[in-house]
Amino acid sequence: MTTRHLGFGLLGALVALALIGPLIEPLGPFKQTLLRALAGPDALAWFGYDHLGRSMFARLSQALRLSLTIAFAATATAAALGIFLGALASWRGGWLDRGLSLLADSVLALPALLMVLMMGVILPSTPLAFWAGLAAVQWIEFFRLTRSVARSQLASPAVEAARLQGFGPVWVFRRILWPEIGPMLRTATAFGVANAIAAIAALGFVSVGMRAPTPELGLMMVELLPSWREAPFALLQPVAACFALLLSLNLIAGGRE
Amino acid sequence: MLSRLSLAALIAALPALPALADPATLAIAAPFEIKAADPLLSGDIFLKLDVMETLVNSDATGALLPGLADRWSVSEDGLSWRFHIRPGVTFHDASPLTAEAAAAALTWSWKKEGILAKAPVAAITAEGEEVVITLKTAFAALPAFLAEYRTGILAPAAYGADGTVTALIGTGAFRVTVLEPPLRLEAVRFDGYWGGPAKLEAIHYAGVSRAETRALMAESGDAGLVVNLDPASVTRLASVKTVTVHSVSLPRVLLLKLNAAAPFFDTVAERRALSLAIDRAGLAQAVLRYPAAATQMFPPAAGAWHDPALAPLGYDPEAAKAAFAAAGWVPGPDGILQHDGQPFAVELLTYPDRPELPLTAAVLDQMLREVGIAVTINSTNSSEIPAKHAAGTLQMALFARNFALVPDPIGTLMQDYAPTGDWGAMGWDNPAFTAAVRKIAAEGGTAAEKAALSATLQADLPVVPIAWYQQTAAVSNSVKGIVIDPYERTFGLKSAEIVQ
Amino acid sequence: MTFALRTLAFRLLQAAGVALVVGVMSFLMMRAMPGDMAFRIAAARYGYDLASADLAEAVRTELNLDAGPLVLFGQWMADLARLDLGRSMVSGLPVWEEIAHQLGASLQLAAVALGLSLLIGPPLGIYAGLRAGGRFDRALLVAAAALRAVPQFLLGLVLIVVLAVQLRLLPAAGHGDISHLVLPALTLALGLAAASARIARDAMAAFAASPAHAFACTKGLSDGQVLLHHGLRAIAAPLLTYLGLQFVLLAEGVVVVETIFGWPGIGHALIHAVFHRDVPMVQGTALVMGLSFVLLNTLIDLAVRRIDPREVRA
Amino acid sequence: MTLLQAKDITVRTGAERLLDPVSLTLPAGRAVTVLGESGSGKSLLAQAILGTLPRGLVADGELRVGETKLDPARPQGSRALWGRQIAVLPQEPWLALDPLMTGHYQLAEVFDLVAADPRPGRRAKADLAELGLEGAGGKYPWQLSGGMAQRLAFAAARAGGARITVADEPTKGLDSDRRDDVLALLRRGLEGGGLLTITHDLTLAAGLGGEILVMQGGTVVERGPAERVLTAPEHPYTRALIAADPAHWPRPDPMPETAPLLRAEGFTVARDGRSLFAPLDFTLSPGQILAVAGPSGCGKSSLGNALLGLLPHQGRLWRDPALPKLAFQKLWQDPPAAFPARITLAEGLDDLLARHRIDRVRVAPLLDRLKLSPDLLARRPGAVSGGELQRIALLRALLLDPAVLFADEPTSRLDPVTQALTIRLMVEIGRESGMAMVIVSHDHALLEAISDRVIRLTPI
Repeated sequence: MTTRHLGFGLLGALVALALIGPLIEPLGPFKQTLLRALAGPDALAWFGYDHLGRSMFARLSQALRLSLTIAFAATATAAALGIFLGALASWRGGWLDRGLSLLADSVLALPALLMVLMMGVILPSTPLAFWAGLAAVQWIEFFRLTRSVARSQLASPAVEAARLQGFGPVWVFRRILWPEIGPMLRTATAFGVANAIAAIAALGFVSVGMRAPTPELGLMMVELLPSWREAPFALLQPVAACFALLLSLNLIAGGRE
Repeated sequence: MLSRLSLAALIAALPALPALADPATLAIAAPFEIKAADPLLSGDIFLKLDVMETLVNSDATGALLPGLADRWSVSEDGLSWRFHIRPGVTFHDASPLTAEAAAAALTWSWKKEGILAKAPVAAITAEGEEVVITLKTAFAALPAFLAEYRTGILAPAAYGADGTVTALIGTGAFRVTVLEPPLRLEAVRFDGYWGGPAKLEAIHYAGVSRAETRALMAESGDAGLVVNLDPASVTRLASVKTVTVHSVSLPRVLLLKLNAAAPFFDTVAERRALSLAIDRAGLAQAVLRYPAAATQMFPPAAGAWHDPALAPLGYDPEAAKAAFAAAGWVPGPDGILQHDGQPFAVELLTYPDRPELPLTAAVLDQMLREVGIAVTINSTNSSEIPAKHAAGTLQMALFARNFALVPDPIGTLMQDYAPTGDWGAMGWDNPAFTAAVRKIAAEGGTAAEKAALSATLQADLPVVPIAWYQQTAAVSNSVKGIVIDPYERTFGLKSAEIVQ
Repeated sequence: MTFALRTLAFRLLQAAGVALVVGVMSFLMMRAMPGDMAFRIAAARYGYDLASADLAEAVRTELNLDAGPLVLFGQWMADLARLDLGRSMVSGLPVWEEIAHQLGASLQLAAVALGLSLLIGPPLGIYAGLRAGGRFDRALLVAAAALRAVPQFLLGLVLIVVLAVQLRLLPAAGHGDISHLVLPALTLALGLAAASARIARDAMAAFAASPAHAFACTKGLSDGQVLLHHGLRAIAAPLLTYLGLQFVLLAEGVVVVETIFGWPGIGHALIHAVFHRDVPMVQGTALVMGLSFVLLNTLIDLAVRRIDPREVRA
Repeated sequence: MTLLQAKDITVRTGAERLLDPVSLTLPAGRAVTVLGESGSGKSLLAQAILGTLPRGLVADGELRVGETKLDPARPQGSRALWGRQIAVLPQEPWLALDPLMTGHYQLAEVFDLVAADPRPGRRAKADLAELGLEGAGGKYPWQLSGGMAQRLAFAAARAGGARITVADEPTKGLDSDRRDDVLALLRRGLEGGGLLTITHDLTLAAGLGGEILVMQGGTVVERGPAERVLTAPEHPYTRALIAADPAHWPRPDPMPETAPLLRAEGFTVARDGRSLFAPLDFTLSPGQILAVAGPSGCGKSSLGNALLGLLPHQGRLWRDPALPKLAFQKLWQDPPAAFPARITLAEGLDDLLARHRIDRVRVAPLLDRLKLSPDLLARRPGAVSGGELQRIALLRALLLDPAVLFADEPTSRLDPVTQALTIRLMVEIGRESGMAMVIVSHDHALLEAISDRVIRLTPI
């Protein structure tokens, strides 16, 4: 599927920028030279300067690194939690199944933003709050996905055959459930990471996310927004980075056969 | 079935012709959010929109003028003030403004921790056409306190049984028709206004939190008056032909509050060294975009409190480093100053409600690092500053202090520097200064006495002034008579009009 | 009627679940109070100029904040039982009143956005679904992914600059008559349309490949008649179910759009409530948003049941 | 009067030809039936004539329906005839009817839109009554039985007034005792009209009479009047096809009654409190074949599952204590579903061998015995035919030396010849290894042909 390869390619490039950028970049994300505020690219700052004369290239690569780490961490935790509980619920069934799905539906009813905001109040550091808040919201998608697949598989003759042939639940999970859930996981993970990044940026935009001077995509957009006429090039960078990140993930997710 | 559903949605969403802004309505956009119809919470907006008025007014220089009280006098011992109520004034619900109504409104504000709670008030009564306020001790600044928005006068019908304000019934030039907190207020001309009916037929107030959106509303003509523009929009709107940008300096100062009890700032030399490390001109240009570097605590707008003869605060990082070295702060391996093992690392508190504060903090962080001070910025809720002041754990805080709460800065000085205050000095003790402030508050003071106080602040530097604020507003060229008041009390809506 | 009763019973349980989750989260919020709550509320009430220790003290006594979080939590649960959400600590007004005004504005915005998105998304999705695998279909996939990737506030800004400032067609921001509604609703609708286009496309492609479609054609119906009588009905159920879930995402998009367009919505109120630690307001807003989600999905369950009465769907 | 004339119809995909030239004419009042197994090209012929070939396949030849001349290479042309001159009865009608619409509406719709009848509702009600479907009007397709759905689809297909009917595998997935209803239905289509039937069901072909074409590998191997072709087949494939009909199977010699493996007294199975069938008494001894028959949904599968211990039962069930748990195995109706879909057959088998430490050397001879080539194991279940997969399932069971094998409609989805081969292998191996078998099926002829005893379940 060409769109999926396009997506992976784009994501690869951004991850590379996030990993290698900060290492090879001379100035660092915090060094200010007020005289160079909103200036164009030069030898030291390859993407130009922001409104406080800080190197855009450094801040952009750090911001990508931050957003990607939190988003992937949150989605990975959510996936692990969701899949485990989903499989457990469908395997055990009965009150455990009903209890867990009730919990899932209750949390689903609450906007993800609220969960992250509340976690922001409960947990001291913001990245931790984002990780917990986003994981607490996203595990539901994985839970429902796994549970629906598991329920249809567990009722299938293949599982009945396994039981008759003396195989245990681990074999059933490894040989029947997991290969079935695997491909769907890619789509759900890609969408999960995309939603996480969008949420971090949105909260940064309404200035309840990361705090200055941490480089974060949403916060950078907010800080550069006022000077969008003077230096449109500066504002476009975080926007383009966020757009490219979300586009690559959507293409990866959307590229189903 | 589905197609019928979406068709209905289309009809509902058909944009009616954009309501042509009927000629005599002025749309105002500002960042302030109306919390409730309660003068204590949002009185400043009601005052600015000429919906509500106070007993005493003030002009652009801070001099007091008669408001709802046309004259007032004080007894010999200064303990009993008599405010004569202007005759013929009616509230918006046509009930007359009597001394009893005014006294009731002031008592309500006094009991609800309004500004009168800061004055030594003993009792507020009404005698005939006068409101009599008896004090425990003499207090010359009382009239200035009655000009503050929290002492706004509402009709008796406005106050509910349980003490909450249920309706906004003032005496101003405009009567409120729609009040939808937090972002919308609409008022129409009150023909029975004692100062003669206004020229504008109606005003629409819209609370818009984002500065960029407000700037766009000015540019697209959606708002005739846009208040509080961010620096970048000021430069851009200057080039827009249909709009003129006004800016006036305010008695509001960008301050760096220090904990004088902390080992970093306990000597004057250390505080002076810190002040020398700050390039105020560079900072003002980069962040505030107008020449606002503070040479001393009080801006020219503060009248007698501003002493042109005072030596301005300088910028000399080398001298700052030398001064710190003299005070025993030796640079460690990582360039951070140390004094018998303790690094010069401080937490700088600030809040994001005013967009320029986090930016300034980021700039200060770098400037102080040049002289070896490690700063960690904590941009959190504004209440953290008074909370940490009370707990004694505050080290450094950056905020904008408004000296125009009461037309005469003495009100704020008394709260902040006699001897300390949540938003003023901390761990600083100067009995002479405190006594002088109290004397001026009680009996008023001469220009020389005020200048002396300014000189002490300049010398002792309990807090380090950084910049003087300017109030910016964009007014559409088709609107005449708008006033930009340095004391942020009015927009001049009473006299404004729209000319095509 | 058993299905309807079962749905209602399940949704009531879910509503109770929502109330419990909100309660627990708020309890945790109150207990883990970085920075003193009284100071935060004083700052929220009187603004940063006037917030001071004694004002905070007055607030603490007025709202008896010294009572432990457990007591406050118990109080809130008792009030909730009587459907009384208490008063906002900041404005002193009853929470119901504040929410009614703000939720009303948000629901109005969400409804128009949903309506607009139904006009944009599904028609494109149907056209692509009938030509699955064709050029238009692949183009729609990339366009939808791109539209979903654009941050909503940028979309809002571009719309303001083009429609309000340049063309002066619509008011840039603010809240008043219906013309203020168009730009924010359009911003939200584009994001939603990208998602509903994909759902409609997948459902239509599945229907076009199904034996029911083949038989409808061989019965003698023209393509148009097949689409009208069978196609739309086939995609209605998945689309409606998806839109139910979209409500939650809508609530988030509304927050960003509200700040850009100065729209007094529930998202805007929610952020202030959390920022100012106005816990009753947070609890009330969260509860109302959660319950409106449950209510909407109950209605959708019943509507989908009317369209597709099969008990267990894939 | 010939209603339809087709000359030298061929179907190609790119260069490869899938269907050799076939010519046939549809006279009024006389059936034409195309007989053959799946993959024989019989469906391709029908689709070429109707113009419903899937994308990528191109038809050719000459076609005339009534007076209008059609070109099979351009299928759009024949669309105008659908419903109006040619009625198409789809495979598995319970899937072809729109699941979201009541039966009445789907029928009335054709009267209204195709036949432009002034009172479509009334005509539809009358049609339904005529077919004995009075109650079915208000129901949804998934609430109807297979037979009722068949009749509804038939009515809907012909509502447009078409005189030619094309029926594609009309008996597929139906209980064998519903076959006479299908026969009556198709004969109704013959009154004054033409009928082209595609099927692999010999009894149906015999009942319809008229001309029969037998197809194999994309060519017509034999054609002629039904009586001659079915009684004196000339082509070897036709003979094999007829021999595959269970009615013609030789009866296996009966098994002696030895010590029973299991004994059931007053045995029944209950589902949510209600017992499914009247209590039974029976015994099962090694090598014996016990058949279970009855209408669909009366609990045949549940009985088998209860014997294996997969479901709780009521009444007494004695199992020989010497038998290990693994001695009870099962074959399923849909072979691909009984295997882990995403791993190869070899991997599944290796897991089994490892799990029970079975010597690998036993696999090869079993493969040979079941006529399976070893390289099949390298593929995934999805890539192997139904017949071969069921025999691999049998191999998988045999490796565990089962004493009792429950076969739940093992061959209902297979073609006749493959079904005959699979059943014969199961019976022989059962006799040789002394493995007892319980077999469930709709096909009475099949059960009669192979079982020592038949239990008929009477639903309560």
